[in-house]
Amino acid sequence: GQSGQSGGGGQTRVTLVQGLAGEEFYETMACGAKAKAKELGVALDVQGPQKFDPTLQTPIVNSVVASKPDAMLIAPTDVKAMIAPLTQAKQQGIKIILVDTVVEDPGIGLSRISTDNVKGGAAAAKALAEQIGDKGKALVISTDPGVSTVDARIKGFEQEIKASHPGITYLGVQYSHNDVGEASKIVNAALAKDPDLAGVFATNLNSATGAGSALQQAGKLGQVKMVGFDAGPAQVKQLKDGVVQALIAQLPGDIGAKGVEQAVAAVKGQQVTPSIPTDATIVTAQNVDQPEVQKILYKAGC
Amino acid sequence: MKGVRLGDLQVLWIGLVLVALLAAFSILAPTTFPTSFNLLNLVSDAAILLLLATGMTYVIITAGIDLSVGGVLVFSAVAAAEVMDATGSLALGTLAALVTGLAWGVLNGVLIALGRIPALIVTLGTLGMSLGGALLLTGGVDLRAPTDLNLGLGLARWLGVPLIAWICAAITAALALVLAWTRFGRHTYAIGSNAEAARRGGVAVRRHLVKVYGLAGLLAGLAGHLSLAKYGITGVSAHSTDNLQAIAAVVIGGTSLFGGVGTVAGTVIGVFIPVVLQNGFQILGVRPFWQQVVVGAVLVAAVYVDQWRRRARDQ
Amino acid sequence: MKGVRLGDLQVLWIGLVLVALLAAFSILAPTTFPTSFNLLNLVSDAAILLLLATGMTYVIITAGIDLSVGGVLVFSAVAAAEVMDATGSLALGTLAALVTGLAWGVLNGVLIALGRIPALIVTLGTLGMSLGGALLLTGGVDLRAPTDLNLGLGLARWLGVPLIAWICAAITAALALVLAWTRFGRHTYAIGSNAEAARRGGVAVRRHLVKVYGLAGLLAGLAGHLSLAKYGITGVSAHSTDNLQAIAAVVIGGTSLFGGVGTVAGTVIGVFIPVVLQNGFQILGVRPFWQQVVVGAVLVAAVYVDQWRRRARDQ
Amino acid sequence: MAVPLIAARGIVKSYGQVEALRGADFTLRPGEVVALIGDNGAGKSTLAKILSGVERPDAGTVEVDGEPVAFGSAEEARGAGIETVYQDLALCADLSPAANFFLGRELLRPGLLGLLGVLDNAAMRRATREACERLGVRLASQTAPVSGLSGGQRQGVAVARAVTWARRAVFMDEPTAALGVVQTRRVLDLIRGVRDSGVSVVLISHNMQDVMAVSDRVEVLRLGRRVARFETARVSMEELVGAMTGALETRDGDGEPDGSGPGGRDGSGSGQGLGREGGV
Amino acid sequence: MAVPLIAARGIVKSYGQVEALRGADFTLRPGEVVALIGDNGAGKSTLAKILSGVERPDAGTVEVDGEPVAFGSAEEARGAGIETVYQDLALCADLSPAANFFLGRELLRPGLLGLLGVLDNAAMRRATREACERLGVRLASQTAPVSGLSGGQRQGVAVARAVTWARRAVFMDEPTAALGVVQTRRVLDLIRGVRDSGVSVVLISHNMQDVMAVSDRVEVLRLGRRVARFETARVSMEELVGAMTGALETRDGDGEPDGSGPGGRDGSGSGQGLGREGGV
Ligand SMILES: Nc1ncnc2c1ncn2[C@@H]1O[C@H](COP(=O)(O)OP(=O)(O)OP(=O)(O)O)[C@@H](O)[C@H]1O
Ligand SMILES: Nc1ncnc2c1ncn2[C@@H]1O[C@H](COP(=O)(O)OP(=O)(O)OP(=O)(O)O)[C@@H](O)[C@H]1O
Ligand SMILES: O[C@@H]1[C@H](O)[C@H](O)OC[C@H]1O
Ligand SMILES: [Mg+2]
Ligand SMILES: [Mg+2]
Repeated sequence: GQSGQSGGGGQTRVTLVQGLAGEEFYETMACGAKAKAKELGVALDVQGPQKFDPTLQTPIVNSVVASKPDAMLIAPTDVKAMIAPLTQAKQQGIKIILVDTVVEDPGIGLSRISTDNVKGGAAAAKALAEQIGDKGKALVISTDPGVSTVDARIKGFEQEIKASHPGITYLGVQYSHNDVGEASKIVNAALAKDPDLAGVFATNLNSATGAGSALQQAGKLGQVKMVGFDAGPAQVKQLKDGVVQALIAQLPGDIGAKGVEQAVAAVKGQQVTPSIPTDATIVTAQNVDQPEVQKILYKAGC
Repeated sequence: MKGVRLGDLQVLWIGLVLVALLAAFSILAPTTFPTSFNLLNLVSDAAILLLLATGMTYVIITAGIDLSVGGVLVFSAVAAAEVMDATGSLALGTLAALVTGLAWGVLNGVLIALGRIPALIVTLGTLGMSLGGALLLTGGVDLRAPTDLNLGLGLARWLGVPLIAWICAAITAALALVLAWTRFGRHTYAIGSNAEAARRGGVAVRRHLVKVYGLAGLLAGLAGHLSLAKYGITGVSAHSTDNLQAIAAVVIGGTSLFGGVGTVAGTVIGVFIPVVLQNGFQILGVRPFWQQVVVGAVLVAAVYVDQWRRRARDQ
Repeated sequence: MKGVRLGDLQVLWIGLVLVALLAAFSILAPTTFPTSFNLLNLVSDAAILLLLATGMTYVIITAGIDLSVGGVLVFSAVAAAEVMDATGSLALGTLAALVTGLAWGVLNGVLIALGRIPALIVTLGTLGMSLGGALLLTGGVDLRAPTDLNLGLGLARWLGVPLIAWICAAITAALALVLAWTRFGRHTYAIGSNAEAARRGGVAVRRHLVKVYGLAGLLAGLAGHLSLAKYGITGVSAHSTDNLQAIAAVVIGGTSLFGGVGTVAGTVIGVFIPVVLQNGFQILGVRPFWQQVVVGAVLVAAVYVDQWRRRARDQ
Repeated sequence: MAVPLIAARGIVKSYGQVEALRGADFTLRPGEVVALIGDNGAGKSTLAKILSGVERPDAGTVEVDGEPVAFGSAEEARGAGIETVYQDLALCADLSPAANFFLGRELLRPGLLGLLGVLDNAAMRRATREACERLGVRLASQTAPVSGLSGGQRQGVAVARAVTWARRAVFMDEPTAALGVVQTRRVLDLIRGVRDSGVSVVLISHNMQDVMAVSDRVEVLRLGRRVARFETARVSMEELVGAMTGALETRDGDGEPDGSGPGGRDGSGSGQGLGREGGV
Repeated sequence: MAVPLIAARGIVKSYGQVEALRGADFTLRPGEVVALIGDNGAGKSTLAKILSGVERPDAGTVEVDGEPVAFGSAEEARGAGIETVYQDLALCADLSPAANFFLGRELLRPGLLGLLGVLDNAAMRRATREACERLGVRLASQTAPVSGLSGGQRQGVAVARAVTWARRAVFMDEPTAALGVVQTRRVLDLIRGVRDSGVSVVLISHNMQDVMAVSDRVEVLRLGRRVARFETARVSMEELVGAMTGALETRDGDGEPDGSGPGGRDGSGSGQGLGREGGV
């Protein structure tokens, strides 16, 4: 807890608004941000909606703006719908740093920090194609359209499949609203509809967790291959259990830490970097136990 | 009229609880909570829920319940978005939202009043149907509002207050008066108090119920349109707990789930108590999970104070 | 006893609806729906909800409501997971789940019976508190069950039927008998029928309410433990609609939200109707969004048939 | 002789296993007070509910002014000028006495407000207080809900309401059961007054003094059937009691099987009952 | 003279603005039948509810056997052997007559099943039927809920219940209001029988014949106060009615402000009322 009063003097106050409270990606991001904030002597608050939804994130942004922090790190849940509340925040003089996702208005976000998601999507397509022998039906499970990161992953995935893997029948995208249960339901239904489903690409953490547990419950292990974005604890377990064949791990902790750095720079009137790409690593059953890979797996808390 | 008379006192006590909360947050965060910026945001966040809760007040006073409001809201928003997309006319979009909302409400009312199916089941069914229908229409993904709606009505202000808040406030005030002072309101209370007595007294109970559920649907339809304007997105997944939120607001405001008593004024306060709590704790920087815990506890405490004061008065 | 006598008839009609649904799906998907594999899956999916709905039946018969069950379930699962993690003892984990469930239930009961706060508000508050509390304990992420629980109780079968289903069935059956044949059950009906008359008649109404909500909490705690065993994770975000599902099952089964009437047997059928619908439509390959629509519509229709038959009999 | 205002024949009504009415007849002529009497559970209230449109009979015919009617609702019966004081009073406990008094016939404000449906609460309160006071019933508060009234006060409201609105007939199902001595006298006076103004009255009562004092005729129900009719002037209290209990019908006897209700007996005995009619 | 079984002094009870009791006194001696009479709204039911533990007085003292008590609940009063027939009957409409009859005192099966709390429904049904039949009340079905009973049948169940369980005293708030002629007679007989077995009875009734026929003493409430006491043998019906309405109290007069209830008057008049006591 942290008092909401703008102390007038001294300490810089930063708030991180997650896309979804409690998701390991965002929790790891918060951990990285907290560590960096401590290091820099910055006060950091973390807020986030119960669902991945702009209509729930908007009131949170509004109350954060009311509490007048010096800077706000935010992972917007929609490229369009979050423009209005963020514009308001900008007008109040709050420095805005976009972490992970972005909005369409290029005027918002002094700095944008995220994985190269198009490339990540293409990498996922290659990995999946390899697993299913370049043929069969492939499905994508995502969160919602209008989320910049996952949209980019889908774009990269589709481009790669169309360009280099003609044997694969692309079944299109299904949207889970970033809800584990929804994702699991979607895969269940997909299995009922296409019993010969060969591969699944899940574009983010909750989608992958849900899709994996559906495959596990249906007893389709090995028969349906899966590649997932992100490397949360549940996903790593699924990887080890053979439910999932490959994970694309981002560096959420780094994103958070860099976000705080940029925010502090912006508040102090120093130079900020408009765009910072972060790395992604492909995690498989073979490399998962290596120490450098272990280090980047997401954490439930810090 | 007990509704009016007792209602006023109820509103008094629970209103004091709200005032106490506002005072507490203002003291804890004097430079950030009681700012016009924050309070206006708070009002405009609550405005749309207020419409749903006002309709729900009527429904619950008849001893009914409407679980479908969130689904109807989404369906109407989708209908409006699609109509505006197809015709380019904002007016036709508004009309589409209102008409579809009304239609779902009337369907509820007809099934409940003529089919004599428990309201809980009917509206649970139409919740699934309207949400599923909205998802079918959109393929499961949110539609976006036309820019001139989102940046027009969505941002418009009058005397510094969002137009959406004015609209919701005006409608709520009108419906508060209708409930307290008109024949329509009187029959609403009578049906909830003793539907059989109302029937024997010559009140057209079934027709009235269709109207009440129709009203709730109409308000949900309007709420869908306003939400589309405000958030720019149809929000297909964000409204699954709207029904509980609206019901809770109504009950916090002193309306009995068993019907026959209640006021819109109470509901207004019942809408604001959780909204203020949420906003206050966010401003104080309480972590999200703690917020859930604290909001739950304070809610119970607030209603307890209300009940306790009321009991003290009665005895 | 109307509860029993009328109940039997109620159960008869709505039971016929269930049978009709089973028959219809068996005809439409003869090789996939009526297989023991599918039906066992169906039963074991429904088993845990059955516990919640049975507790809810008692609560609703007293004219109360319990929105907190999903939160209590999650909280108990988390408590069990943490205790098993810390002590390595499955038995202590089970105990932790039961004790925390009971504690939440008793808290509900005390606030409702002694604080005289509306049950809806109290349990909405404890829903937030228990869910928030569970998220706090876990940092918002699911905990995993120890492997020997997940692979032991989670997979165990007896006579080919999952042990979890046996446990839930046995408890449900016992509670059905308690409700129909014992003093405890009689007082439950009496309180819901006319709490004031029960009080004047010497029934210890408040104490009984604490017991009833305590029972509902205890069952939710057990459900949390079983769900942890079955799914291997605490499911912190998967139980937000458990309350509505349980309430719907109770009402479909012929229990009135206004209290005084209802049976556990009805609730059992009320649990299975939506589960069968969902499963059947999935097997038939109905698209997910259509499923929502169709389940909603069939639900209303099923209850309509039930009401209509019952009315025909009465008049 | 005039066409009966209401003539019911062969009315049958069952609730599940229980046969409340087993072919009951009933006649009400314009401008008369008929007492409908019978033992507890004889079916009086059920008959009253059917004739006032609240329940539908399973069989039988109802004629009003010689025309067959099938009241689908209480509204229709009220449209025909028939009002009822129900035994369970049928009041909305959460509403004020005035709201109950004017339920379904609310007074609206004059002018524009009235067109908008705005109630004239002051006028309704005034009228209600006056009507209750005419019965000697005083209400401590005009705005408190009916749930706070004493048993007699509630009954007063219900009686005053029915009497005020009736144009052709009033059914009164034990209207004085909860009333005080003075209030009961006033209601009896009121019944005579109503009759004199041309409105027929059906009085259901267990109080034989009242029945004798105020009625022109008596019809007796037993076990769901009309078993006797009398002119009040020519009958004694003992005869009435005998007809109700069946003690007078020697051929019918009262050796019914123990504990059986109306549904527990077969169809015998009705003919004899009618044979005892008091020459109406 | 024996210590009174129940002695209440200066009982005050208000509901919001309405003062239902304004310093009421009441005495019940062992083995007597006292009629508690008064106009509608006089406060009789409120007094009965306070003395049977259902409501708590705002002020005043209650003594049982000379010891001050403060019944916190109906259970405590029942523990002291006091049973009540409430004017609103206080039955659970969804339960069967037998379930209501034994509410709070259910019979359990013998043996293990009983230890598990299993009800002996057959025995309860039997006992209920017998108790009701003793009053002449026949129930068409023993399993149908009370909501399907006629007004008189319901009242029969409530009266039978109270009489069966009372050990020291029974309050009966208008116990025969809905009963038929025969049933009413039986209840009056029962009241005498109960009294003869040593249980005191408080009869609240508007029927002066019944009051005269069965009571030993009469206490009169008016506007929330006891205004007179009489030995039944030495009083006439006119006097009773006069005491209830205030017509007899010339100094008090009946020129009360129009329409005012119990709450509408000030504290005068009680002294005169007690001055008129019938030499008890
Ligand atoms: N809604 C109902 N459901 C079931 N049974 C009913 C219902 N209404 C009436 N009955 C039964 O029908 C019979 C006649 O009832 P009714 O109320 O007409 O009697 P009544 O002559 O008015 O008696 P009372 O003098 O006691 O008021 C009774 O045996 C009663 O149990
Ligand atoms: N729960 C309550 N709330 C408000 N007022 C009440 C309540 N109970 C009783 N009163 C008021 O108290 C007064 C006395 O009521 P009470 O029922 O004791 O009268 P009573 O003597 O039993 O009359 P009756 O002969 O009509 O039954 C009445 O004016 C009544 O309106
Ligand atoms: O990169 C993010 C991450 O994958 C999370 O799980 O979901 C939303 C994405 O933007
Ligand atoms: Mg009757
Ligand atoms: Mg009384």
